[in-house]
Amino acid sequence: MADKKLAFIVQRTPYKSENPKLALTHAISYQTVEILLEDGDTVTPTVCLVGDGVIACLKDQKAMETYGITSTEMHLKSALLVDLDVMVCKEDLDRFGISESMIVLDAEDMGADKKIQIVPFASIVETIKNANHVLFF
Amino acid sequence: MADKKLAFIVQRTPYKSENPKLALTHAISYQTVEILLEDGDTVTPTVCLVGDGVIACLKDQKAMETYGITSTEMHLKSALLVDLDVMVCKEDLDRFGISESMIVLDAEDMGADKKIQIVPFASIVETIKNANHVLFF
Amino acid sequence: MAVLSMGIFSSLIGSMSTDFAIKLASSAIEKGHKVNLWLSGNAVGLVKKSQKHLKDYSTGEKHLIDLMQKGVEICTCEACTYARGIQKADAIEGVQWNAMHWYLAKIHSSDRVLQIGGE
Amino acid sequence: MAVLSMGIFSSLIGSMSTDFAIKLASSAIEKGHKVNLWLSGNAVGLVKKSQKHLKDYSTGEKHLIDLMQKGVEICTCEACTYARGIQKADAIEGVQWNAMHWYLAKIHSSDRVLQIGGE
Amino acid sequence: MKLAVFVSDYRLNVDTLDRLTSAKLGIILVQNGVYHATLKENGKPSSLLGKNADYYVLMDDLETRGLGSATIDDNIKVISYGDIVDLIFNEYEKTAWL
Amino acid sequence: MKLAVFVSDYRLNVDTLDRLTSAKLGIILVQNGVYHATLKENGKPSSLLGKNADYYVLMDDLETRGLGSATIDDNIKVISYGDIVDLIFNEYEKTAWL
Repeated sequence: MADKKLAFIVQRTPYKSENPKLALTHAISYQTVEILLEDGDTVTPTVCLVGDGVIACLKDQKAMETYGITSTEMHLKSALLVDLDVMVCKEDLDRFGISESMIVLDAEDMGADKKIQIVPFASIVETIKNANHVLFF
Repeated sequence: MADKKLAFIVQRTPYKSENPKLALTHAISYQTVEILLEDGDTVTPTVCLVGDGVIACLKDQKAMETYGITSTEMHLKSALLVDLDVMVCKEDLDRFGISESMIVLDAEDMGADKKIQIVPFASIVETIKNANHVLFF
Repeated sequence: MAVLSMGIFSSLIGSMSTDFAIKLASSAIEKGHKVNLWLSGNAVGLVKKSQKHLKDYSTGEKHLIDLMQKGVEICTCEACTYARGIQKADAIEGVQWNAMHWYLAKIHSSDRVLQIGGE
Repeated sequence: MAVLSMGIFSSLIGSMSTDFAIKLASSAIEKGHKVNLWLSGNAVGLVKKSQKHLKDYSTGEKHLIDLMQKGVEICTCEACTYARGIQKADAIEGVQWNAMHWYLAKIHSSDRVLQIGGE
Repeated sequence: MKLAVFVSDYRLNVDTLDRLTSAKLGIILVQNGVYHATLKENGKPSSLLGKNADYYVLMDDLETRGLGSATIDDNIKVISYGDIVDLIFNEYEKTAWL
Repeated sequence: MKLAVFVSDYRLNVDTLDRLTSAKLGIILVQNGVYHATLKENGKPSSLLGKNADYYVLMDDLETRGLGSATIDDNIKVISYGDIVDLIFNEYEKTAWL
C-alpha cells in the first residue's frame, strides 16, 4: 500500500506541440488508474505550469470554435474537476504581465471545488522535491 | 520554356527535426523532375545553410554507424554529386569557430566536381532575391 | 485565378501547422485559386485513412477529402510514407503518391509557394 | 534488477528521441533491468507495422519486436493511435493498447522514470 | 523583393529574419507567433515588432489562444485566412516560414 | 534531491534548469545537446556549462554529428548508453528531460 506522488511540469507554450495538453490528460488519467493497481495503492499527480507553460492558462480559448479541438483551457478545467492540484508560477505570470483576471482560476461552471493555485517558483521546486517521480514536458 | 530558380534555406541544426535533411533530398530531386515538366522547362535549386544550419556540414558524421541512418554529411555530398550549388554562410561558421578543416568541402571521393561554397550572408540574400521561390526549412 | 503550392512537413497533431494549411487551402479555393498540397516528413501520417475524430485531437481525413473534391491536388512523399509503414492500401483514396520531384514540378507552374517548415 | 519506465512522445522520424529511447532500453535490459515503454502523442506512429527500412529514415519496427522479445513491455496510447487512423490490425503484434493510466500504473511500480518530453 | 514572412512560433531559434533585407517586408503572425502581438515580457513588446515592416496577425489564432479580445497595437492589422490569401497573391512575391 | 537532467537540444527554450536547485545535479548531454560540449559561439563555451553540476556527454551522439574526435573539456565525462543506465539507477533519483 503506497501512494506515489508525481510532478507534471509543463514548461512550454500550448498549441505548438501536443505535449502541454498530454501532460494534463496523462495527469487526469490518475482518476482511473486504480483498476491497474493493487488495492490501496494510489497515484497523486500535481500539475505545475512554469516558464512559457503559464500561457496555457489564459482564459476564453476558442480552439473548438476555430479548429474543432478541445482547448488547453478546457483540459485545465478538467484537471480541476478531478481534484488535481494545478500550480501556476507567479513569477512567470508577472513576467508576462498576465493578471488574475486574464486566466482560468477555477472550473466552478463544471462543478469543481479545486482552484488554480498561483504560487512562487519555490513552491514548485518543493513539489518536485517531494515527488517520487518528475515528468518534464 | 522556362527555368525556375529555387532557394532552399536551412536555418536549423540537423538531427533535431527531419527538415534540414528533407531540404537537401528535395533539392536533389531536381535531377529527375524533367519527367514531370514540359520539354525545355527546368528547375534549378540552390541550397543555403545559414544560422545553426551551418552545423550540418561538420564532417565525419557517423550516423550510419551509430543509428543506422544516412548522415546529413552524406546528403550534402549527394547534393554536390548532382551538381547543386551549396552555399554555407561564412559569418555563421566564424561565429561557431568552425574552420574549413572541420567541414565537408567537396565530394571528390564520390566523383563530384562541385564544391561547397563558403560565402558571406550577403550572397545568400542575393540568392534569395534572384530565386523565383524560396523554401525556408 | 492563380496557383499556390504548399509544402507541409509537420505532424497532423501537435503544431497546428496542418490545421493552418488546410484552412488556408480552403480559403484560397473559395477565392477561385488553384492549390497543390505536398506532404512530406511527418506530415505524411495525414494520409492514413480511418482517422477517428476525437475532439481532443486535430483531424485531417475529412478535410483532405473535402479539399480534393474541390479540386486541390494532394500528393504524399512515397519514401517518407513507406518508411512509416503506411501502404497505398492504408491511404485515403485520391491522394497521389510520388517522389519529391512532384513538389518541384508543381512549384514550377505555381505563382506562389508556401513551404511550411519550422520544427 | 530495477525497473525503468520511459514515456516517448516524439515521432519515430525526426528528433532522434525514439532512437535514443530504444538504445537506452536495450542497454538497460542488457544490464538486467526491467523496462516499460509508453508511447503517446506522435510516438504512437511507431506501432504501425510494415515499416520499410530505408536508410535515410530511422526505423522502429524491428527494434520494438526485439525489445519485446527481451521482455520489455510496450504500450501505445489508444486514443492517440486511433486519432491517427492506426487500428489494432495495423499494429505490430505484441504491443499493448491501453489508456493513459497504463503509464501511471507502470510508474507506480518503477524505480526510475524517464519522461522524454521536449518538443 | 517583396517578402511575406510567416512567424509561427513564440520562441524563435533562428535569426535569419533579423539579417534579411527586403524592399517590402510583411510579417504575418500565425499560430503561436500571435503571442508576439499580445505578450509583453517584463513590460516590453516583442523585439520582433521593431522592424520596418507591415504587420498582420491572424484572428483565428488569437481566438484559439484566448486572445480574441486582447489589445492589439494599431500598427498590427488583424486579418482572416482570406486576407492571407490576398496578401500572398497581391502584395508579396515570395514567402518565408519561421 | 539527486536530479539527472537530460539536455537534448542546442537551443533551449526553457529556463527551468537555471532556476532549479538540487542537492546533487547531473547534466547529461544527449542528441543535439552534445553541441553544448563542443561549440563555442563567439569564442565562448555554452552558458549551460557554468553550473554546479556533474557533466556527461553521450559518445554515440557526438559521433553521429561529426564530433567523435572533438576536444571535450576535462570536466565533461564522455559516456556510453550503458553508463547512462548506471547513472540513472545508481547516482540519481529523478530525471528531467529538457
